[in-house]
Amino acid sequence: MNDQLDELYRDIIMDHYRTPRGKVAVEAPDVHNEGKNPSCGDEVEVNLKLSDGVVEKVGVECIGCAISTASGSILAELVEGRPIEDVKKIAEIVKALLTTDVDLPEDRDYGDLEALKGVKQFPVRIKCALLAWVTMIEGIEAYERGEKTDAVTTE
Amino acid sequence: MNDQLDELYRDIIMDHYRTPRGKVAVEAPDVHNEGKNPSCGDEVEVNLKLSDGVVEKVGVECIGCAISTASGSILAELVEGRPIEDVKKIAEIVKALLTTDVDLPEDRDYGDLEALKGVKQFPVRIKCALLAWVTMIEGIEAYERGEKTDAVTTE
Amino acid sequence: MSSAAPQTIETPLDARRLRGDFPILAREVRGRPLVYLDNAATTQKPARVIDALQHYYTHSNSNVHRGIHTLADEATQAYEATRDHVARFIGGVKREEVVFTRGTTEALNLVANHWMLHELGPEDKILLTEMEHHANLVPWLTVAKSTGAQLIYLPIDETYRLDMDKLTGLLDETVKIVAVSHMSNVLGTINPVSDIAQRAHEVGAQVVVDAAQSAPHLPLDVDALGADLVAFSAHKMLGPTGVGVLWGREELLGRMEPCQFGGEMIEWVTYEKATWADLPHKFEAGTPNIAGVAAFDAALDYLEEIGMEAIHEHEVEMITCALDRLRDLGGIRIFGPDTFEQRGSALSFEVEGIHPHDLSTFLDTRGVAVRAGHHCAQPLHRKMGVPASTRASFYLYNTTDDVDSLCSALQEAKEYFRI
Amino acid sequence: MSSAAPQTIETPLDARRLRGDFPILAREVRGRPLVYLDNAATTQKPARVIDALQHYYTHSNSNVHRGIHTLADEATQAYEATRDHVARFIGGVKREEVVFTRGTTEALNLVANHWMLHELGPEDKILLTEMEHHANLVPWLTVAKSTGAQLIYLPIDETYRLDMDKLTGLLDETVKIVAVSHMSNVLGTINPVSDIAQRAHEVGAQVVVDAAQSAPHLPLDVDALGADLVAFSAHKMLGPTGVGVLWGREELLGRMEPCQFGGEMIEWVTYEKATWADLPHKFEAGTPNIAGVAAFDAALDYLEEIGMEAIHEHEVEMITCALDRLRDLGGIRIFGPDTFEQRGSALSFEVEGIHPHDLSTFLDTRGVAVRAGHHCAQPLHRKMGVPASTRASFYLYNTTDDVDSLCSALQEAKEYFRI
Ligand SMILES: Cc1ncc(COP(=O)(O)O)c(C=O)c1O
Ligand SMILES: Cc1ncc(COP(=O)(O)O)c(C=O)c1O
Repeated sequence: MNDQLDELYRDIIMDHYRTPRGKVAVEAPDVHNEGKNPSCGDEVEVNLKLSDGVVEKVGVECIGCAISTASGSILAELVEGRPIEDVKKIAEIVKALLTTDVDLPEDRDYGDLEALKGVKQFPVRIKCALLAWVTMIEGIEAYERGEKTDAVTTE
Repeated sequence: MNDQLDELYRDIIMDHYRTPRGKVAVEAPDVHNEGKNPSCGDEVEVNLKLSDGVVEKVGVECIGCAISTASGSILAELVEGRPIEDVKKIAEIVKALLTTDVDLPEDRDYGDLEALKGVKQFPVRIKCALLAWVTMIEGIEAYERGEKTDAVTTE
Repeated sequence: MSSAAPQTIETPLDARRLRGDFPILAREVRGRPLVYLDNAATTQKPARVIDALQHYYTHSNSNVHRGIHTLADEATQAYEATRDHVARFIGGVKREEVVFTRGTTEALNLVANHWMLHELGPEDKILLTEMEHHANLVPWLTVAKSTGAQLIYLPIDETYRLDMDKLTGLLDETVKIVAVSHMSNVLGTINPVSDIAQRAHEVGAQVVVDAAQSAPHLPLDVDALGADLVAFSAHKMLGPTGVGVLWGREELLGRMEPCQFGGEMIEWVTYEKATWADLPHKFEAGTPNIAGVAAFDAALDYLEEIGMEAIHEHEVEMITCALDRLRDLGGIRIFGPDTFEQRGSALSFEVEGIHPHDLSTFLDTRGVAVRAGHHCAQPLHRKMGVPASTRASFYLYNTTDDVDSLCSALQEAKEYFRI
Repeated sequence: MSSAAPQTIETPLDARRLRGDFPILAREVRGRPLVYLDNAATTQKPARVIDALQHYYTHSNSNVHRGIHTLADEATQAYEATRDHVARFIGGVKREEVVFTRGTTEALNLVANHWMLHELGPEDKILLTEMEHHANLVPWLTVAKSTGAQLIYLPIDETYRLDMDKLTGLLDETVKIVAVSHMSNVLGTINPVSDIAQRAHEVGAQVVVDAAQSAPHLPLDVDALGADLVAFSAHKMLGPTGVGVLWGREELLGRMEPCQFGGEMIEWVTYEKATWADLPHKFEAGTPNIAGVAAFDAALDYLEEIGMEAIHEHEVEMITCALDRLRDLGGIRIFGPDTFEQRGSALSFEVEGIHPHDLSTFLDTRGVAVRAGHHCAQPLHRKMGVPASTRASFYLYNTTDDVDSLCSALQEAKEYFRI
């Protein structure tokens, strides 16, 4: 059984969990959203500062398990410096990676994303891995519509 | 199977059904009550005219099946001319006859009551046989409390 | 314990063969083989559905949604898979639009008490038909009482169909809700719901459809029907008791207040306030009937394998045969359309001179199970001019042998009661 | 198919032998034998209950109350026999006072939404405790919001028990309702309900008891408890999902408005108005979960044969053992009384450095099913200072082997996550 566990809790994941990236305050963020997983109590806050359509600064604050925290940390690492259109594509790729049989495309480097693959063996944990990403995307969409955001839930 | 049926639909019952007794108007009744069996639509109206604690006149109006109509008719026949205390006892005896294993007591003549015994083989029909009796008793009780009566239901 | 592999069954369906799938049909009643003709009240269950319940409890029983362990996951999957299945079964709607309830009654009450109560006022009207089941009548009586809204009724004509000519006179902008049964549980009439819905929408009314009798017997496409909200019960379509469905357009369900409060349906709670979860969970507070919902999946499988078209065709055959045979018997008054067109297989009648209760008791001694009473439609019965009627209702496992048994028992009854 | 003849089991109960009655306990999870410790969420079912469902569907399935035929009678008898049984089980109350619902949540909502909504005003108070499950909290939040009534909370102290000294300061004539759980599903605390009830009655308040966690685990005598209304769920006490009970004093139930409208619950209906049937039917609109209610009878039989005293004693043994062993492990914080007095077997804890989700996933790979999260008690968790906890909860079929499995898996988890 430890095989599947080790796939889930890879060293990369545990490293992100213990020292999460992006734990920074973002002043006057353009994109701000909070997400919750009501059935287990996870919470995440995502803040993005944009400049000319590019993510200049990322802040991710997670209260949650290793998987949701690591996923938020990987997000922070991966998203900073990217054009917003690109960020949306990556989020789609994360969703596909976690909820379908497709692998990461080989077109470029996806940083530590690969490490989230092990979550699939534990279907109930998929929502943990998705929380930060869904929260960010809904924040971006609200920003694009010019709205303030409601809290998001993954369930 | 016709044995049990014949016990239920004895000639006496069918006779009461076809020519029910007590189908008379009672003017200014002392006891008046209406009963319904909501699940099947049976309705009965019982009216008693009392004089010195004795039932002087009985009116029973049934819209219902052979069993409820016959039972109402037997009631009309049996109750007329009896002291009200006696009537209450008879109603108790009818309840016991229909819902327990006891037979009619042999202390006196109970008219055609005996014919209702066959209903026990058909438990769902017991409420049909009880409708007129319950309606009468609740009417009497209300009268004794000096109240007007609500409609009664057997279910 | 496990049921046979699914078989593909040819149209027309072979009811004689299907009977073998329903264990209860092998039983005797008062010494006679059971002839079950009370399908409009509830249907019997194929072994597959009973096995699914057993499988759930012997393999995956757990509470749903809240757990991380394997059993909780399996239970959640089973529960949610049925939601997907229902969404497909009623024409391919969004899974979020499918809410599980205890049955049609709860679903219709949810609509009336938790939605319309807040949206109706004294100047508004609710249009029902004269043939509604109490479940699609009493909630509206209550709503009308508390909001001051007025109830109006589309009447039935002498052929026991809705008098559609009267619709124009009744429908105007003051009508906010049209609540109509797709098929009458007493008359068997299939109502022209898509016509009604189209005209209701023209005046801006919302259309609530009681599909308790149609979902089990007809192909159902809620979108094609033009319905806004639809209710039905699993137990009337081979599924377990205690499971029902409310389907509603996302926009409408979104506007409805939750009706119960507790676990599952909340998003966030403090000692001072709570916010609601998203659809469909906001309507599913507390532990649901998990086993029942999981087993309902097997009932839907079974219905789909046979095909809803084939089921309807089979019932048309049954009802045509039954109508003929009853006419031949004589002395029988039929409440409902006397031809098979736009008609389902609920068949209510009166044998002149025999009260329905007495008739039902007599038929029971012959093993024939029919219903006697007002079938939860008292006002309709008053309209029909009788306090009660007798109803035979057919389903996919009934055969013309059952019609024969019914008719010869009726003949015997007439002789027994010397009519 | 039929289960073994009932055996009389000696006190103390022999959990090892009882396990054989529960088919699911033989299954494996991720290659390990299942160690089921999620009993506060829902319990497993003995073969007898599963067989009862099967028996109902293969022998007596029919709709209740409305039918004259044999099957309808058998189904009604089965359904109503459980009502009698429940009435005996909770201390010998009137059968009319027992209402079947979907579960505790529906029962408590019925009380809050359909009774107190009409009897409370802005000058009134509702007293809850800080340890209520959302099902006994959110309905009251909603009632408070619509009536203007004020919610006040009896706090818990540092031993995770109700701070009874505070009761005097909170209780006065403005308190109309005291709603309290008999046993906490998070802390395991058994609350002194009869004390509370006595003092509540002195100021004229009504006492609503959430017995979801006590009915399965303790002898329950609603009258001795001094409760006015009591709610619990069959699925947490060996019974099927989708069945619950609301018991209430006749006088109170009589005053409550029906919550749903439809078949069964009406007395008389016209196109213009309806009158309600008598208790308990006025609260049971539509086709109920007949099979579930019928099978609940078998669960009650099973519990009675073992004896509720014996069950509680067994759990005291489990919890004492578990508390000892967890203390020995170290690095574990227990949320709840740390002795067995006035304590049930729900045991929530935190392993320092491991998030409950990760712990629960780890335990699952060892076959150990526990719950992780807020267990539908978010405000209590905020009070406890954690967003989530891990909960192990025991029942009559758990043994000290299960405690061993839990503890060695916890030890492994600590090593795995290098704590
Ligand atoms: C204390 C308590 N109250 C209420 C409930 C709700 O019960 P149900 O989900 O069966 O309605 C539960 C169980 O989840 C509980 O533990
Ligand atoms: C037309 C119709 N509507 C509603 C209902 C109520 O369904 P349920 O009792 O399953 O809630 C029924 C069945 O009794 C029905 O036939």
